[in-house]
Amino acid sequence: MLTPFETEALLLSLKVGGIATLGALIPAILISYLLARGRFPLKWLLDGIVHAPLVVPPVVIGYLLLIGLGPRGPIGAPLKDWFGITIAFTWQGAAVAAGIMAFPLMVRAIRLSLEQVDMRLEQAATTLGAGRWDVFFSITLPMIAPGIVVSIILGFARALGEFGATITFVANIPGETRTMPLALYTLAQTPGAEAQAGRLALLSVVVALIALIASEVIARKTRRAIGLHGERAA
Amino acid sequence: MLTPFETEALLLSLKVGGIATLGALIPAILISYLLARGRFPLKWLLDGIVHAPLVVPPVVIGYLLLIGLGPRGPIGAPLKDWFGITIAFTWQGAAVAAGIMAFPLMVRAIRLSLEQVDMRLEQAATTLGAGRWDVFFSITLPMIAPGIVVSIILGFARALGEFGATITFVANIPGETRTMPLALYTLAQTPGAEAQAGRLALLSVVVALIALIASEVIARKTRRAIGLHGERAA
Amino acid sequence: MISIDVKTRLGAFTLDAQIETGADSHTLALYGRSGCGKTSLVNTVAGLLRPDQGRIVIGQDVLLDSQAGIEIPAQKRRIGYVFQEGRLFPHLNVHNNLIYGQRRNGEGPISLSQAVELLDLAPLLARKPYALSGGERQRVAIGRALLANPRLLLMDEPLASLDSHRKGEILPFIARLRDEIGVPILYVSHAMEEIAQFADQVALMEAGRVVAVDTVERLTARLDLHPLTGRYEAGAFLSARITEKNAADGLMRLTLTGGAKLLVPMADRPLGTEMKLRIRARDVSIALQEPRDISILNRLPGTVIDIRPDTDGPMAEVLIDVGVPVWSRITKLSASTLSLSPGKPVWALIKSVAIDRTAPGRPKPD
Amino acid sequence: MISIDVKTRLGAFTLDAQIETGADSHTLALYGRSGCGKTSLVNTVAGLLRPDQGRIVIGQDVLLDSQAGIEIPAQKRRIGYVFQEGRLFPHLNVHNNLIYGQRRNGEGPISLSQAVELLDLAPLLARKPYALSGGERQRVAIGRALLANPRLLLMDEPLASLDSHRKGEILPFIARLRDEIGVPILYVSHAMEEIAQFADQVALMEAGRVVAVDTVERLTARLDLHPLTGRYEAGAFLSARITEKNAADGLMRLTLTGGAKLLVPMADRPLGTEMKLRIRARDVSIALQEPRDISILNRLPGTVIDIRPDTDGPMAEVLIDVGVPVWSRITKLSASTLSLSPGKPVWALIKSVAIDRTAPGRPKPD
Amino acid sequence: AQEPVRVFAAASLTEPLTQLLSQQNGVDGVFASSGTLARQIEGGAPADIFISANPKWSNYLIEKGIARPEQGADFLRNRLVVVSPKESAIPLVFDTTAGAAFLQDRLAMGDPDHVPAGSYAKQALQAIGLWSDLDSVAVRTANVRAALAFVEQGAVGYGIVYASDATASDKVAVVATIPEDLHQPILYTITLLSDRPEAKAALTLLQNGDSAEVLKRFGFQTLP
Ligand SMILES: Nc1ncnc2c1ncn2[C@@H]1O[C@H](COP(=O)(O)OP(=O)(O)OP(=O)(O)O)[C@@H](O)[C@H]1O
Ligand SMILES: Nc1ncnc2c1ncn2[C@@H]1O[C@H](COP(=O)(O)OP(=O)(O)OP(=O)(O)O)[C@@H](O)[C@H]1O
Ligand SMILES: [Mg+2]
Ligand SMILES: [Mg+2]
Repeated sequence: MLTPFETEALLLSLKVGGIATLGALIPAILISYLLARGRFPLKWLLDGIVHAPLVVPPVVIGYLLLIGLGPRGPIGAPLKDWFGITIAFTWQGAAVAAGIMAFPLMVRAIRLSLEQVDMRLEQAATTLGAGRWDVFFSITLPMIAPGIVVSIILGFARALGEFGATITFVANIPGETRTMPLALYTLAQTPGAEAQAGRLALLSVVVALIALIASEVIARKTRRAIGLHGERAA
Repeated sequence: MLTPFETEALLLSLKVGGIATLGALIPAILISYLLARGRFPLKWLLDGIVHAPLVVPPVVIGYLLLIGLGPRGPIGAPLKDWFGITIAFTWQGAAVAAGIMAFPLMVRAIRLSLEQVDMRLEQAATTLGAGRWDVFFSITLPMIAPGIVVSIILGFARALGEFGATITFVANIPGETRTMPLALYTLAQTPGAEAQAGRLALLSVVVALIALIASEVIARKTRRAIGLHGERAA
Repeated sequence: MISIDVKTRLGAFTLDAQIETGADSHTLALYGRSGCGKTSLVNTVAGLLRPDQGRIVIGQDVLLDSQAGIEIPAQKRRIGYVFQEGRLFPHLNVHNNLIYGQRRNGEGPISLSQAVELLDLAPLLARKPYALSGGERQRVAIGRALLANPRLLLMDEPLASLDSHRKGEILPFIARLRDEIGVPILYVSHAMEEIAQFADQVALMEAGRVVAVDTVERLTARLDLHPLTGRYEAGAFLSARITEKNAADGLMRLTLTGGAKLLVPMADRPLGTEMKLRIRARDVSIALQEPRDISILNRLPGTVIDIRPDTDGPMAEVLIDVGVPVWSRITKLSASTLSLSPGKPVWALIKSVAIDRTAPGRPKPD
Repeated sequence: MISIDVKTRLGAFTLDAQIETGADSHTLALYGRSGCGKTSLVNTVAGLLRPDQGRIVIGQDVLLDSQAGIEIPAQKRRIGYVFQEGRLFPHLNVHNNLIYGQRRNGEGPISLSQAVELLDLAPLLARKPYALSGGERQRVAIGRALLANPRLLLMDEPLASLDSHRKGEILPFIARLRDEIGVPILYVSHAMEEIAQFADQVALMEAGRVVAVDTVERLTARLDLHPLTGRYEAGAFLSARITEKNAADGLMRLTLTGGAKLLVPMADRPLGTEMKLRIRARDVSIALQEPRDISILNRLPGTVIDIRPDTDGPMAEVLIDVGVPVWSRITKLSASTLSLSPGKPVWALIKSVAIDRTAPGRPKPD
Repeated sequence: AQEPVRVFAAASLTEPLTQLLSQQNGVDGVFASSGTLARQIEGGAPADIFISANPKWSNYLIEKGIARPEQGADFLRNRLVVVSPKESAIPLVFDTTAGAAFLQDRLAMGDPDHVPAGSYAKQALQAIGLWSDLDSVAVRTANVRAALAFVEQGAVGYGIVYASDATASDKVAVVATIPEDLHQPILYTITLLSDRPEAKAALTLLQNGDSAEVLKRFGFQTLP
């Protein structure tokens, strides 16, 4: 059904998108918590940095990644020299780019959920002997589960669709960094390859749709688990 | 402080981003409501279509827009012939592209808020004689105000940063469609213009930051207005 | 007239309730243990819980008839519902919470200023619900329901966290609302005293079923229901007419149906008004002769009808006919000391203060 | 010993409360009108509301001393707080709600199965809070607090929406907890009866201030506080010792401090136990001679100390010395008919059922 | 106001054209990749002149019936060079011997599937027999500028770019010039798309001697 070209791009995209999303999740939760609850100087700056990948064209982000994480970049060079890790031109680099582009979306979704958590429940947990982290894990985190599900689906979808930063940072290396959008771009730039391009576009939408439907199911279960469902039915 | 080139791009970006966001807002609210509350066949399909711009690379979206809304497209042609309206290659077209790209983010933020609204309050309003729409405007909408603020800021940021769909659909026409990301692209194509490109990138971040800070202030006020603030302090 | 017949399931819980009140019954109280289904039943009347099948008729209005395919939507039912958990709108201040229903259903018999005064809400009008105390929230919720120009009041433990002082102010007001405007009321309460004060009939619920619907008088008098109504509450509910307004220093004289007379604190009601009295069994003592030089003013001659000793504990209940039946709760020791037996002539001693003077009663149209 | 001195502002409301209880006082009740600041005060003790300045000491533990810079964080205070609005964790089922505190503070004197049985929660354990009725939620909230192995219980109207039957089960249990394990309790309630049943002292609050801290007995006896405590509640609280366990059919004999003897229903307490009794003024009648052939068993000779007629209404309160002072509430008419005046010898007639037999009392260590 | 004349031009011409057009009133440059531009023109874009970096795309428009063959003309030529980061630049010979270096320090080039410079580079690499080795390791970029950027950043050791790009950058050095006979001629075509006199005037101006001077300065060879 799928051509080898499509299969390769699909599997690579899933790998890159999945790892990007999972890798961004914990930092996204932490940063959202900081932004939603913390009070510290330069909070606005952190907020701005987190949002930057949304505002700045992806190509610029890719270029900045190249400068910073490239083999001669201030971060990339030590990584390479000390640990032998190269990120540029590898699928790991594609995941980094996708993760960074997905990051602001993920933070926003989680933060929105966090800000709607009833803090009186957290207080109740505190009186029952739960410390700050304990409250977070036993109360806050379960309560924001719907936001986390949304953040994962948004992040994954964005990572799947990521093109500009990826092609700029890790280029378009078949089998290594040629994810679906890059493959699609290649086809779109070729006269007469419209049909193939269309197939690939459809394939990305189908993949996203499957992820989406899965996330809906999970989200519904989560809402039920945190008792939101029942409140609605009552 | 700003060069005329920068000013032009900045003003155009603000216009395009602003109109895109505002234009997408009402449909986003309606669609979120449908998705969060409605039960109808093919809901998953609507969900998928809404998310498509997130997953499919922007260039593809731009290309589809060009095919559909271009002066020779099946929608663009009648628009032009009957009403004399041309969208492609105009700033209006840029706004359409930006709006479509921002749409899934806006829907997601609003929907997340909607799903956390305590439906018992809506029931209470119903018993007090409020019909469906009345409940929506008097209870639901105020309660999801934080989500709407987030949706606007996400949408605006995404619209500001929109590049791929824009350059494909409306081209990079100076003064008409050359928004900041496109101007940035132009500079990036010019060797030695890194400094200028950097200035422009910074400018977009600053604009987004200002919008962001404004949105934070509004969000805080909104949360207080819907009584979330107090619950937290209590 | 309130007629309810609904059947529905909530998880493992089954609500299967039939209630049919008398034609002139305007206040129905729901009474029963926690979890017996009171709130669920009220929700079906409100239209918030759609029963699997059922029929609900309040007065002339058919709210639901699943067989006939009638279902008035909740917003058309013109209900003033005081929810068990408040449900104030958090984004509206107290003033806007109060007028929410009024705006939609039109101004009713109660004006905003009346409600504000009754519920003492003036200093709170500009505040958001989060800045209210528990009792303040409850008062706002009551005000919101009263102002909604309702044709039916649903009140789910509306006075639970109010002090007795305030209860004493609010309850008579609601009773007056019912009497003057004829708004039927469905009232959930755990306090039989509250119920007695103004409900015409009580539906006693247990595990999703209605085990009895009757007047408060008859229901609390039924010994077999004591496990549900609570023994403490046993007593007699009597009707009486004001026959002398100023019998003595702040007292008035009532004549019971049977002709017996009682002295009670004066109420602001015209001569001839029918009143509802409650005489608790524990407030009635028994003597064999009329005692002299005693502070108890109401001493009624009668005869013992029945004696029912508790199966456990030292107490017994004695039913005395003083023209009307009155319950007395005394020790078994006293019963045997006085050698009480059916037919024996006795004096029932009733402290006047024990008479439920707050009962607002209702002026009969005749 | 509970010592509180806090000052803080909430919007326009100022809380400025000083409370100092006796050294052997383990239960402090907060009583006062809606909005007077009870919940706010409890929140400062819980550590959820940081007062602008203050000092809070419970027993040996200094929870807060803003001058000394001491502030134990809420999670270290080992509190069992029953919130006025429940605050169950919506994402946890009843079982996990119950053990939330226990898991963190270790198993305390009450086991899960004990709490489940007392509060009748067994059929609810697997349910989420949304599927509970109002009263069920409240019971879970009580269970959660009791199981948290608390060194201090804060209870903000914990029994508000429970039926009297359940109240009668839960309250003595909590009292026993206090007596056997010595957990101090801060208890908010609108029901003086509840308070009387187990609070050593009551802090009477009004508009953010504590106007009086005293024993329930003395507080309800103070006529000047009647506008706050409610007239209905007037009565005397007495201490008595069980001196005869099986005086008659299900009755036992108590001896009051002054030597007078009373017959009351038997309680499951050893001979010699000190008990707390409450005799409501409205349950005490007065006779000039000892009446014969009457069902009232407790007839105590005494002398009138004082007569206080109400300023409005037909009633008067009479203080009688029967070895200890006892209040009686009668009509002014009776007072004049019997020509009562200070010094006059009278008989106080007390229906045995009127004695608060549920008062759990406390076995004195001596 | 009069609609400006719009010159849709390949992105590689951004700088010289911007300079040339700034001297004319009412003429705007619109830059993107040739493929994108061609599709936009096909979709009805208000283009008066199309300058493609590849005859493929001007032919595409002719096939689609949007441009007539007589309106097109060859415009410029360019050459391919191999560049290295300036500090590590060592001249090299563009033949099989370069293979090891390209493999080790990596080689960036436009994506041969759609970037014209990439496909020319591929032809050249094929001609010297290196492509089979490089196919899967060459860093394919979205356009030539990106390949240049990779070299400028030192992310790769070598890049194949247009001579015009190499001239413009001061961070790279040309280490080899690729013989023109190894690939199809690099031909920019210019196509007139409208009948407006202003468009014709603009076309003439772009093709005159002054313009040729400017274009030369940027590394392009003009055709007679
Ligand atoms: N966040 C706030 N802002 C302003 N005023 C507040 C706020 N929270 C509480 N108040 C006011 O403080 C007063 C005390 O509130 P508190 O909740 O302590 O009362 P309470 O004694 O517990 O009353 P209740 O018996 O009704 O629960 C009330 O008048 C209330 O309106
Ligand atoms: N969504 C639900 N799923 C399962 N069981 C439910 C649900 N909602 C309520 N119940 C159960 O239905 C029964 C009736 O609940 P309801 O709220 O009507 O009780 P209630 O009589 O109002 O009690 P209370 O006096 O405690 O408020 C309870 O046993 C409750 O546990
Ligand atoms: Mg209920
Ligand atoms: Mg309170």
